[in-house]
Amino acid sequence: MPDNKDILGVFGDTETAAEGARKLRGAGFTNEDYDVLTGNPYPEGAFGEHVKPNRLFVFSLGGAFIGFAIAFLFTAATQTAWPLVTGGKPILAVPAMMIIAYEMTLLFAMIGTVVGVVFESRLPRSSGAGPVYDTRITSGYIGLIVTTTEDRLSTAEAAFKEAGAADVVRESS
Amino acid sequence: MQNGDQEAVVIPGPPATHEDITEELIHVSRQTGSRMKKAIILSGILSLFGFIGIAMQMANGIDDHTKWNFYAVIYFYIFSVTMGIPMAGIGLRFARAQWRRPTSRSAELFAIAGPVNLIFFIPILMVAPPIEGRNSLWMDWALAPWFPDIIMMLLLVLTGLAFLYVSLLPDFAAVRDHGSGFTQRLASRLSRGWSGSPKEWSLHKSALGILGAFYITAYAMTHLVLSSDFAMTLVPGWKDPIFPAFHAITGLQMGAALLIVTMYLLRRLGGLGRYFELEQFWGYSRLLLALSLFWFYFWWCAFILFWYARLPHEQGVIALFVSGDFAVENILARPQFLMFAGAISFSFILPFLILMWNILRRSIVWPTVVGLIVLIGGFFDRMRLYANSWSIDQVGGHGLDHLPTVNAPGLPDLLVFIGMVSSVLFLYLLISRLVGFVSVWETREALLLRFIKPWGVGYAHVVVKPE
Amino acid sequence: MQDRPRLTQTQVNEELLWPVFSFKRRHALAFIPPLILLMGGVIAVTILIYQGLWVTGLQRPAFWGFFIVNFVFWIGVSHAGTMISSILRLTQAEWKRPITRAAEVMTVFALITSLLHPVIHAGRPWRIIYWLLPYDFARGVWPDVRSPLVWDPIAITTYLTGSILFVFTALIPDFALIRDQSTGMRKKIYSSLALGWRGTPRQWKLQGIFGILMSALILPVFVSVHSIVSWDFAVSVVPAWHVTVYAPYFVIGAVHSGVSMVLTLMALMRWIFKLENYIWEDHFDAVGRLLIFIATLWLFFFFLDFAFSFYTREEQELAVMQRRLFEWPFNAITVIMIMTSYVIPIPLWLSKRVRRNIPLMFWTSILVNIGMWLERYFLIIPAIERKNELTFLWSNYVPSLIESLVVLASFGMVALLLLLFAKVVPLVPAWEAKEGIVFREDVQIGEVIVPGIIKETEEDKAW
Amino acid sequence: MANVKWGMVIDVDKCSGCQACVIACASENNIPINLDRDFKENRSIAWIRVERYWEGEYPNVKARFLPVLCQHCGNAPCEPVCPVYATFHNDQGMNIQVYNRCVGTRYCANNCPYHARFFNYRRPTWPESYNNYLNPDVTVRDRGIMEKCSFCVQRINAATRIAKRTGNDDSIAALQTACAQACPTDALVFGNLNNPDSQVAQMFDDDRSYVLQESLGTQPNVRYLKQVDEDAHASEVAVAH
Repeated sequence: MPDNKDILGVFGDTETAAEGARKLRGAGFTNEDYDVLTGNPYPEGAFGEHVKPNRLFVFSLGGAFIGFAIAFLFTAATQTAWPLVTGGKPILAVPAMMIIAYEMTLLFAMIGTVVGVVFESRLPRSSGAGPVYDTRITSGYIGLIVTTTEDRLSTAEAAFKEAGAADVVRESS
Repeated sequence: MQNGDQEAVVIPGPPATHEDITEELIHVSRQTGSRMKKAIILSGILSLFGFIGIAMQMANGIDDHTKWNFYAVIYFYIFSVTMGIPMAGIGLRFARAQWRRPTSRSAELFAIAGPVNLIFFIPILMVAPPIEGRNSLWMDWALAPWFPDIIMMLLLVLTGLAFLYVSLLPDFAAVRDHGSGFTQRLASRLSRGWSGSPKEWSLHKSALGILGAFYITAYAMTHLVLSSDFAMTLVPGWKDPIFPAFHAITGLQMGAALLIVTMYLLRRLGGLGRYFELEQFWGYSRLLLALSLFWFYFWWCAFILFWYARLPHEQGVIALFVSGDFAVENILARPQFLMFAGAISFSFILPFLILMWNILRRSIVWPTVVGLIVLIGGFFDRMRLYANSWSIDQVGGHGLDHLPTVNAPGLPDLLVFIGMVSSVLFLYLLISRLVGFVSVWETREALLLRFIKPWGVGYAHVVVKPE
Repeated sequence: MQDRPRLTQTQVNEELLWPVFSFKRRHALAFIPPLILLMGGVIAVTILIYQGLWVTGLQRPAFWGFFIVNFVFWIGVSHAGTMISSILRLTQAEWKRPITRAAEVMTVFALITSLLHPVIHAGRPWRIIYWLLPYDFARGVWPDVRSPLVWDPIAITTYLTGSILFVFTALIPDFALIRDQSTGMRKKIYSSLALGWRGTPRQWKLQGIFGILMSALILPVFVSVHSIVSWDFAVSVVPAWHVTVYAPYFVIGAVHSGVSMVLTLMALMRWIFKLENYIWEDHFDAVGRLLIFIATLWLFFFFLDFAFSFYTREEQELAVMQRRLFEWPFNAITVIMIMTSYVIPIPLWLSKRVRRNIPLMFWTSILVNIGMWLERYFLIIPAIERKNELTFLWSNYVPSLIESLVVLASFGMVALLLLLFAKVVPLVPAWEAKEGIVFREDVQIGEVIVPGIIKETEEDKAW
Repeated sequence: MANVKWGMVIDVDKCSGCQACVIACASENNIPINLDRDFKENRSIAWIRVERYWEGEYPNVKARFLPVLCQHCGNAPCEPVCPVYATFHNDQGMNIQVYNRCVGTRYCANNCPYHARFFNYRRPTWPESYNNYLNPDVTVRDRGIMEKCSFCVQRINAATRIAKRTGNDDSIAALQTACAQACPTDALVFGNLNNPDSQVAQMFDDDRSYVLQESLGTQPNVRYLKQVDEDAHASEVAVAH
């Protein structure tokens, strides 16, 4: 919805952040509504957040198939384009083609993986780190960010305050 | 691949308390039920078939080694598998993988099959063609190859047994304290007054390390010596340094496969389901995938060179082990090619296509299926290498001028096969009556090293890594 | 085990980011030696390209020399990064954290350096592009994919691309960190590099999966690259080159030299950037243990190669062996190689006290790399000096000053690139260090406190 | 022209080691003059060379001569390793070297078991007065590329053109390479192997004929006739396998 706003609660340590998450759910937010910002990985579900499944492997597999196809066609084409006999080998030297196909398969699989990671993590974002952000997050603070309608922002803020948030940032409207 | 990753992974882990371990591993799993009795007796009887088989072979005469080609196949198959399994336990212990703890015992126990390999090795020595006129590693040394081969075999078998004994010591003590009857008396004699003092434990640890390292070295060197002497020197112009490495790695692969199958059987019939859990199967299936890839890699390293350089004698080797002829037409009619096709599809293609999917790897059935496939493929591979090379009558020379006709296996070969398999099984079951299939002390140690603690709103698994 | 320091996250930021924000004296001084070496190399290459290959010691039959040896050596070193980060990621070894990035970056720079060698070694470097890229569309003559020299660029490009992507993607969180810590122009640059990273659980999870998945993908490349490099020699009909074991032998040798190079790098980082809180004795201990295994495996393959050259006892093989074992300078080279790459370091590393003694580990790791460089020389050169049976043309290769300068410069180049890189981002991944702090879970067993780790589970599902 | 397969037979028994073939080849193919510097550095270029082996103990020492040139192998080890198709096998059984494509990786030279390939380490130079003696039909090879015996391909092309024009194959039948032409003892015989009544075709399968390093299976189009004196096997052991 266009009129949705973000509100960010910044917490000093894990416990208060977890507490904040509980308070949010107590205030009627589902774990779809809020997201967590941290400076380093935490065990999954440490803040009861919900992580949607990703389809990273699709990118890798797709890349692999594309790479194999390209390599196979390219090598076949280049050898038949001007059939020169070298060392009494067949014009279509399959073992040699296999080696190149192998490399290309892996190359495109890797590229596909990186594309997948960037795409699935919703990067790159034109708006930088987002409308509301706090640089202390990369120095160990934990942010809980709620995206909701204007009227419920205050509820969330109350929940944050109650849980002992170090700071609360509202998206400027 | 990471579909449905919402549910938390089950970390099976060992049973909750030390009492459970005592109860299950020392009392329940060591009881000899009627089914177990039957199995032991039957395998004991069947193991006699092996000697009948050897006797029948002897009747055929030992002067012509081409008649013994399938005996060689069977011997090297069983040898590779049984001597390869303990490597799995040892290697993972070196890698400090926590999940291997419940499984390492059932792997190491296969070292007990060493004597079988020794006995059935004797006929090989007798029929092995002499080294004169052969190009070999041994510079026309009078005692070669028999002397070095038997030395290597003895070294490997004895190291395996020593390793097994040392790793069993604490469990002998456990049986001594909790067991009863004959096994208890035997165990208390074998435990050599083990008391479990820190000094003893550190000694125990270092001893396991040293013996394990010895075993790995002996394993590699034995494969180097045996494979090069008994398959390679027979084939004129076959000068392929990678062959011993290939031999060793495939032995390892078959070992891992058999271990998975064993785990499955113990889970099903032995009632040890809570020790052989998803995590163990998953870990070993990962290992099996890697080793299957290695099968192809090591084969390819030789093939690409032979194919590229087109040296006549190497073309002969390709013909003998891959294509089955110097020409390409009606390739399916040739035993050599069929053996190769079976080997590569069962040892590499099928395992790879199945195990590349994590969903299949993270199961109990699929790794077992692949394990069986690999065991079949391994037999095809040994056939490809030994049945063909042992059929070559003319020894020496610079290249292979004509392909030998492969002698078909007969009744004696079948008997030998049954005999070897069942004698290995017999010994395995017998010693399992004494110490069980799962290591008590390793499982107890695991209790200290992994547990679950609450974290945030959820919980997390803690794994302790000493040093 | 020594008690591991407990750090706060702000402390981590300060201790890891100072090379980026400030320019301390020791960091500046470190630039000087590599710069000098590189200058020498630049001059040498200029002379080489202007004058032609006669300034080298190459002749007939030894058409390949120092350049190719050095090329193989650096390709070998480049295997460290993947080895360390991939193998350790897949086995989820906890101690990998602080050394992965340095190793991966060394991979990238070693590859770039090694790629220069075939170019300057070619007769007409200005036309080498024809070899790397398809050319001459008009007549439709394309590079011959049957040639190992075409497999080479393809494999190495794959490996290089993969490693760069690997490093960059793992860098994004640290770019974000620097973005938040900095201001002005630097902030602009780094926020564009960070691609708007926020650190949501989903992003972190993908980072984790990426590490595993990418490792699983790049390991096969890692094996294939050096195998293909070895096939540059092995597919030929030169007797002592045409050895089937070359591929795994080269790979394991590469890992041996590469991981030793990582040891050297760890010691230097610890010294230059004051990383005592991140690179512990434990790490040297662990890498040392890993190296004992690798080195022994290398020795096994060395033995295979060596023993089987006597296998059929053909004249050429024996002639090469004669050259390697009994003729100056190769008799010396062989002895030094065996001593430095195995006989001296490995027994030392067997003792835990040595493995935890950092200066000793530094020097022994350098010894190993001397040995492994000589090993490449030992493998490649004698075979062509004693090529086939036309003894009329056997002769010995003596490298020239120009070639030696280029070899030295290659070391300078890698060092220089690493130092420059350290000026841009922290060599120790800050987010992984913090992860280590958060996930650390020391456990009291009786009276001893044993370091434990909270087991990540979602990574396992990735592959 | 499809039925042409060029080949050469070298009768070691007739060779006197006079080096005439070397000189003829050098002047026909614009091979730069080898200074003593080039010999000291092992960088001399000679598309055909006469190898000399001593045999026996003093005083009864025998000199054995072996002219070696590019063997134009059927399974040429040098061809497949070239990344840019600079050397390949044509339909007349010849091993072709394309100077324009060559980038100078020198792998072909490493992989040639006959040491028959040469690398231009320096830009070739001639004294001013020699410029008019250079053969206009043959390119002068710049530094940084490989070169080797071409079976005097320029003569073959000329003969082919004449044959096309006149319509009869006399010119091809009469074709000689520079070395064969210059050999005073007719030790070198060049010709079309597919033409059964050509001298080379008859000598090719002579019972004295052997191939250098046969164990490599390179199937050369150059064969040698072994010496007929009593200790011929000695020279054979020295050079052939």
